[in-house]
Amino acid sequence: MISRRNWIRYSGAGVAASFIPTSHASQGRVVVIGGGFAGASVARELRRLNNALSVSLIEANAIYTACPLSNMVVGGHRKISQQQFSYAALSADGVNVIHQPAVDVDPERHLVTLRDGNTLNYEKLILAPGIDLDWQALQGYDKTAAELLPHAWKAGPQTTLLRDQLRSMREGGLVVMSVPKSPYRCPPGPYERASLIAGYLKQNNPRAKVLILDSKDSFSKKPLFLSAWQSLYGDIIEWQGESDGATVTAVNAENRTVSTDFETVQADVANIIPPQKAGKIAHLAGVTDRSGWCPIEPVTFSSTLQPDVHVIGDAAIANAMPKSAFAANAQAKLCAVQVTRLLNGESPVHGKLINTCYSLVAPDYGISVAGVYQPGEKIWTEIDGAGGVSPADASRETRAVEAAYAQRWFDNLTTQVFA
Amino acid sequence: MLKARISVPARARQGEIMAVKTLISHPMETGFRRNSLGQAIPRDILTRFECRYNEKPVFTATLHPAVAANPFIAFHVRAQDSGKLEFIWTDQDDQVTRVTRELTVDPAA
Amino acid sequence: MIRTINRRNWLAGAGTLATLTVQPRLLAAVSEPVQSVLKRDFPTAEIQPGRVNIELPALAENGNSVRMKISVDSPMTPTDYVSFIQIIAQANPLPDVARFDLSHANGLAEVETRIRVSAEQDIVVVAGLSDGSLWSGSAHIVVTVAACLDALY
Amino acid sequence: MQATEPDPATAVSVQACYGCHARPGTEANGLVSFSARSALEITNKLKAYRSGELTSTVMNRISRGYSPAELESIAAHMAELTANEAPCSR
Repeated sequence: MISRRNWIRYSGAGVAASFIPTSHASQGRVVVIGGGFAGASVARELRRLNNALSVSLIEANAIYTACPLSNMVVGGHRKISQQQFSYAALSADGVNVIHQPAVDVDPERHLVTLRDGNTLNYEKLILAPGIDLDWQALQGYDKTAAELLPHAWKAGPQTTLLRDQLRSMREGGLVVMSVPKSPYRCPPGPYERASLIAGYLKQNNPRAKVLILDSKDSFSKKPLFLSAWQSLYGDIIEWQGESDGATVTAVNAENRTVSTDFETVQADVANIIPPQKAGKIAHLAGVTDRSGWCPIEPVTFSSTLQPDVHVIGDAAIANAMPKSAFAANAQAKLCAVQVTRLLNGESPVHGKLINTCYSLVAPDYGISVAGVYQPGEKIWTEIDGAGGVSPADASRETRAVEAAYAQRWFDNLTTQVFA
Repeated sequence: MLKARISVPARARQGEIMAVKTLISHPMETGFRRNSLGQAIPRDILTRFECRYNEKPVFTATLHPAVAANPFIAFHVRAQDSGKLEFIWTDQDDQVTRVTRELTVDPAA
Repeated sequence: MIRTINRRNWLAGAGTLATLTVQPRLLAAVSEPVQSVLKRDFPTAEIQPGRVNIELPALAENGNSVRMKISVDSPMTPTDYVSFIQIIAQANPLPDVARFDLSHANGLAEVETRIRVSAEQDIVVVAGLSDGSLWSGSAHIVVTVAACLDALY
Repeated sequence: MQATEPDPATAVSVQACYGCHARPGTEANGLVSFSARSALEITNKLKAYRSGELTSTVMNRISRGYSPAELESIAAHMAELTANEAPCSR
């Protein structure tokens, strides 16, 4: 087999290059948009499965900042640099990494347009754009407001902004967190964050409090979180749900107030996690539905709305599978197999997937949820009898083991994807 | 008496349209669920909500099991005269929960 | 376990509105549960599409509580106002959800509540005006119920 | 030794395992690696997790998502990949 990675040579920004192929002779041309856990994984897996494939990864940022464990940065236990990865290993594997945003997709002509105006032709397009924050969804919360009331729901400068606000908060201050309705990225993430913030406050600002204003009554691992909060943090964390009237309806960034249907709370630090939707390029590609997310055929992750486009990771509607880094990676591996097979004219595989998700209530106190999933006719379903959360009565040793597993899980996954 | 939360202005100008929000703690048990032993859990719901403004009904709601637990109902009322806003929930056994708020109405500007 | 049941057969497409005219020849256009509610509550009147605006999430991960806002185009004057707003969920075990009775004293024909949605479906809203005319709207919703959450019905 | 082609569904399942466990040939930075374990050892362990005879954190919950036959195929393929290392050499 001849390596066809040379059909596109792109050696950095500003290099003029024509991405229009001269003919359709080149078989197996895949373009991936988005270099997170889903996109970087699928690009690398495609090359691993068939190094004759031409694989381009379009990702605006040269450095990726991973979300899992970023709450440990907020809590002061990790540096943001420990969350950061380059795409050098992907390039070394023969993935054409293009650090530019994709600005348009033409599914009819199978063309992706980059910011510099060049276009890429594809046989299969894999979209892994992750989430966009919905700046229209919450009154008073836009990009400017986020500079004062960080969301920190995309790891990076927002993460360190929230950490720094906590560090400079007045003694005895109130941290208010706003949590949206599902679906959103990382279902247990807000509660892990509240835990690690409480841990920081307990050490450094013991009279301070965390108030969680939640738009729902149930959340991932709720009983485990509630009991751990009580035993580790006493009354530092107060959680209010939808039934308490805690749905946040508006914020005021200048005054740092957060309003629910029934009251307005004065915060010292406010962490606003707004409603979310699939990343913008998914909307431009026409693969989102009215929900703002991307419907897919479960077996192959192919879009139900556009041909030859697959959607994986947080942007996809994977039903029972949560929007987690583990799920994104698992979907990517499966999607790579399916795309490889489809390009070879083979039928797709009916495969099962796993999700495992750890939450750190403290650096040495971890809890987990796991699930095994299978594709049904229309949706991904969880296999009954499998999966579930850590036992409620587990020992502190088990919690410590799970905390250690969380860190090793992160190291393993980031090694596979980026190292 | 159930626990209720009301959001309504204490003061308004005559003619002003006031937002009213109500929330009451109630399971709204549908009657369709079964417990862990497989026995049907009997229906237990609020069936009616009413808002009276100086004794006059201005908003009523008929509720069925498909209203979510801890019913939340928001609506509007036009401010007319100072007086009393009453919020009345009635369950399927005619048990009543009543909450009252005083309202001061200033003349229109 | 996850459930999504497709029962959007009677209304094609999200946000679009079929005529809900309650006349024998048109009744076939709406699903049987909605038909029975309409026949029971509005045996003679004609229902026109329009005037009813619904805010409902297109996708809910927990059908136990879905926030819904309904507004009806109306001046809400003593002679021209909305007298009621009724919500029907055709795929629920009971299609009746709630009915709100209003008058010009409300000033604004807008109500918000939280409902239970047991499956993917079109939620239908019928509004009655002071002149006796009936108007309707609908909104499509997909529901997935995650296993860790409480049983819905 | 030449790796035999596993059935595709098994290959997919094994890749999912590598979400936590280090791939053969990579540094041991994942959880328990399968180096030097035979197919039988892995099968027995997975079945013991499935039955609850052996307890762990997430493995009891995950193994119950597969039939005993699926676990056998997964174990066989894992052992083979470990023995060969080449197919996953990064």
